[in-house]
Amino acid sequence: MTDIASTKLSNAQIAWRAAQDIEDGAYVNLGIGFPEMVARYQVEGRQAIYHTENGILDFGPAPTEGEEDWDLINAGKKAVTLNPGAAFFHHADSFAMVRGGHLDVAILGAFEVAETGDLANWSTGRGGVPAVGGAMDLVHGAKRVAVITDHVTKTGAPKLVERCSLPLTGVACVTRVYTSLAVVDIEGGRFVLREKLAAISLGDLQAVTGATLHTDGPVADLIVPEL
Amino acid sequence: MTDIASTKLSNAQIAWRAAQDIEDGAYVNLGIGFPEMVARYQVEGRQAIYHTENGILDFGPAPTEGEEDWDLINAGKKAVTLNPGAAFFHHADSFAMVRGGHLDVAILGAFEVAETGDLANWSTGRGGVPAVGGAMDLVHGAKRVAVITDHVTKTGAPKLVERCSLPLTGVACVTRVYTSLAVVDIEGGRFVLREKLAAISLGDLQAVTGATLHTDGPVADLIVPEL
Amino acid sequence: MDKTVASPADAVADIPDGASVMIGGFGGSGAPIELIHALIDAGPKNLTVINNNAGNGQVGLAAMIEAGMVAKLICSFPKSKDPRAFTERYLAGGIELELVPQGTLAERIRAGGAGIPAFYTPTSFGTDLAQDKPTAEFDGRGYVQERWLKADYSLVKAETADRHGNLTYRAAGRNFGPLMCAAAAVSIVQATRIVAPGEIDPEQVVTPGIFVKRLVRVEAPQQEEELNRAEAVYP
Amino acid sequence: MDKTVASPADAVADIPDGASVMIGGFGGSGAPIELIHALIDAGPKNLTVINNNAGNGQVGLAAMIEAGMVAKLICSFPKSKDPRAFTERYLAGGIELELVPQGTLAERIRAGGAGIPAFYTPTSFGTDLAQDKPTAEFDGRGYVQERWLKADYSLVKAETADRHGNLTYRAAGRNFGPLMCAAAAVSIVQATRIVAPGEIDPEQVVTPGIFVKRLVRVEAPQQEEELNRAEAVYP
Repeated sequence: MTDIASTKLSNAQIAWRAAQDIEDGAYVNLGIGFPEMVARYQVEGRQAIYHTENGILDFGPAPTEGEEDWDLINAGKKAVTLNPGAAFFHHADSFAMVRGGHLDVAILGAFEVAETGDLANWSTGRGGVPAVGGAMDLVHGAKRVAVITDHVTKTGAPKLVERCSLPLTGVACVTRVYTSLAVVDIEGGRFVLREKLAAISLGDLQAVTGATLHTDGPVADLIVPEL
Repeated sequence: MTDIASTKLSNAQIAWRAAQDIEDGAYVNLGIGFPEMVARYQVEGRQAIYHTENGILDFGPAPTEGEEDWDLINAGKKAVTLNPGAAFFHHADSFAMVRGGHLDVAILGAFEVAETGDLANWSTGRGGVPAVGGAMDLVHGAKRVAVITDHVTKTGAPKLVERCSLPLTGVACVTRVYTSLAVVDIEGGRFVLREKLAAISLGDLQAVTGATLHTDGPVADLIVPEL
Repeated sequence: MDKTVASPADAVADIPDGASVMIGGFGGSGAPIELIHALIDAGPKNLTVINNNAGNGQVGLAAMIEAGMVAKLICSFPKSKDPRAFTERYLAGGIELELVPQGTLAERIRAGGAGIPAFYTPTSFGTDLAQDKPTAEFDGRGYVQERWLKADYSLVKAETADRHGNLTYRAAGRNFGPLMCAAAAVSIVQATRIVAPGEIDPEQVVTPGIFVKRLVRVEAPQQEEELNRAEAVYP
Repeated sequence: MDKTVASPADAVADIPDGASVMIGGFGGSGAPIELIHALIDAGPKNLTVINNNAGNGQVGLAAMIEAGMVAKLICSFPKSKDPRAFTERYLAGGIELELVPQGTLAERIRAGGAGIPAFYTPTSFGTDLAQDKPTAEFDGRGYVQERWLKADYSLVKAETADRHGNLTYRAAGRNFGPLMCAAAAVSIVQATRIVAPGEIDPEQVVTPGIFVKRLVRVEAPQQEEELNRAEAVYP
């Protein structure tokens, strides 16, 4: 059996792979935390426009330290800059963009993704202080909702499952999952394997996946650069 | 019996009387046509701010002929000017002001007003091309909905009635009616007479009114200037 | 990113027979005359048009109705100084009318762009225009349920656009523009000026570019009211 | 017409025990620190606060919670770098939390200001946050019915105001401001500058004055994030 820990992609590599599917001119929302990394790997020659829930379209990277304007932040409350063509708007207009189907892609993290497209990414269900933010809005409305995630949890449990065990963020909303081992589409309530690392066998991949991986045509090698 | 035709107030005088009740600082919407006349008689020393459904707050009188900007019009599609402090906004925001209870007063015309506060002012029910515009929105949300109207129709029929016979604009929405003969409040499903022309007796006024005029305290003389 | 197309004709060329088309403007204020006239030249039939009014005179929407392109009109006030194009067809049974209170029309279009499939409003409760609509009581008051309104296309007149589609408007010409840009699958905007991204202050953008699909420059746009006062006829 | 009052203390003086208070801001961006601190000085108890978050550090909303003034919080994300004021009270059962998805929170407030008592949204359908809420199907998809949110007061930070209450904001500090001005019976706005009517271009007004009840000038407003980085404590 493959040593998954030494084979798997880094978060940067997962983000890079997800970035390859963002088309020129796309309006994109990246969830706070890990998904924000996708912006770093925007494909040369393509221009994506990033939306943040708190009311900016077309923001750019963080300013240099000491140059922050704390009224100019993203949904993760990190300081950002503006690109030429940026716009400010209030929260209701911002979520009109989200719910109204105006974003081309939303890329989110996950605790669990089910073969039904259900996503759990907001609550571990273990008590403490619950906090949802914009996650439940983002899973509805974007033309394409994708997840980037390690293929398994820190304890090795599958994150791609038949049914989510944690509180749901949304029902039947995810259509593609970029993991540390594979690229998997969700179609008709099934996981359909599109790409996998060449170093891992289909059997080994299935062994760390909590639901059946279907194939529908050839499975490509998941090839990413060193990063 | 009093000769109503020679005694009654002119439209300008009805508008003048309605204007006396507009408080300093009030946000006001005047229906298109006759109600627009109320703005001419704004009480000296008071400042009202006029709202028009098509997206202007604090517009002023018509420009001189030849100076019209046809992108700067009111809901009646007449050219207007701007006062200092004016603002433009889109139609959804404009009707948020209307429905959301932000206007202090809306003053509208009427075909019929019922003692229940029901208003009919948009359709004669006789076929032709129906057109409603903002009338049905205006009757909901303004803190005070008042009507200005001749006391009777051109054929002498009462316009203040027990129940409207024409298609309704709104249910239980009008709270005061300024007519050519009287000022009548609507309270608890009853017409309550507040002011009447001194020259007309209560009996004669009741005779041209389609529902019982109640009194609740003294009835003042309706006194207006020559205009 | 550059959303500019070469001409009004190019901008509307793919609007097919049977499409739903929102058209901005309140009366002549904000009416995208050049886009409407380009659509008349293209000549698709059997359109459903959403506009506050029903045209005036013999230009713009009135000319479009006169050309027999409009099967159904959704509007609040199908009257004007010279409404003959609509009135004649309507009274002859040649055009379907869905009459919607003005604020409800605006809110339905806003809902269409905002992903809100239905909402409740006090407007029209207890009137003929609420017939056959679901109603509900909230906190002791009656309300009517209204559905969102979306369209395949919208035609909107803006003042300044940048190439990403950020827009400003001119005076009360703003009216339905921001709402219709958001509520149509393909929003088509004519602007007096098209500038480089960054030339509109981000604080002053009225319609963010995400709501705009196509832009076309119309440097000296015609004003419907002025055309009508000159008794213009299109085509 | 002049909506200006003399000081933040005057602006919030009549907010009584048990009031509902919307507070603008997303994290520290747009947080009306001076108005919040004036409210802490005034000290009403048993308040229901509506804000996107639940405070950070020991200033602003966090200090208000620490002062024991907040009985209930309606928010989307009660976490921050230093959320101890809320967290401790919440885990001890000393504060009620109504958790609302962020877009639903914004839309409920917008509905409150716009006279829309209820609407349907896809957000939260099929999740724990939709428990006990009415649902409906439109065009084959499930939606949750949400109610408007209004408040007795709102505290909002603007950039420039004119004396009639027309407002502009600063960058992403705009966030909930325009919505909360409209949704509160008494909206209270602090602005860096208060100018004469006419000095804000009518095209650039973000919040029209009709939505604003009281204005107070706070010439050099504090920024919550900067206060927290300096480890400030209020009072």
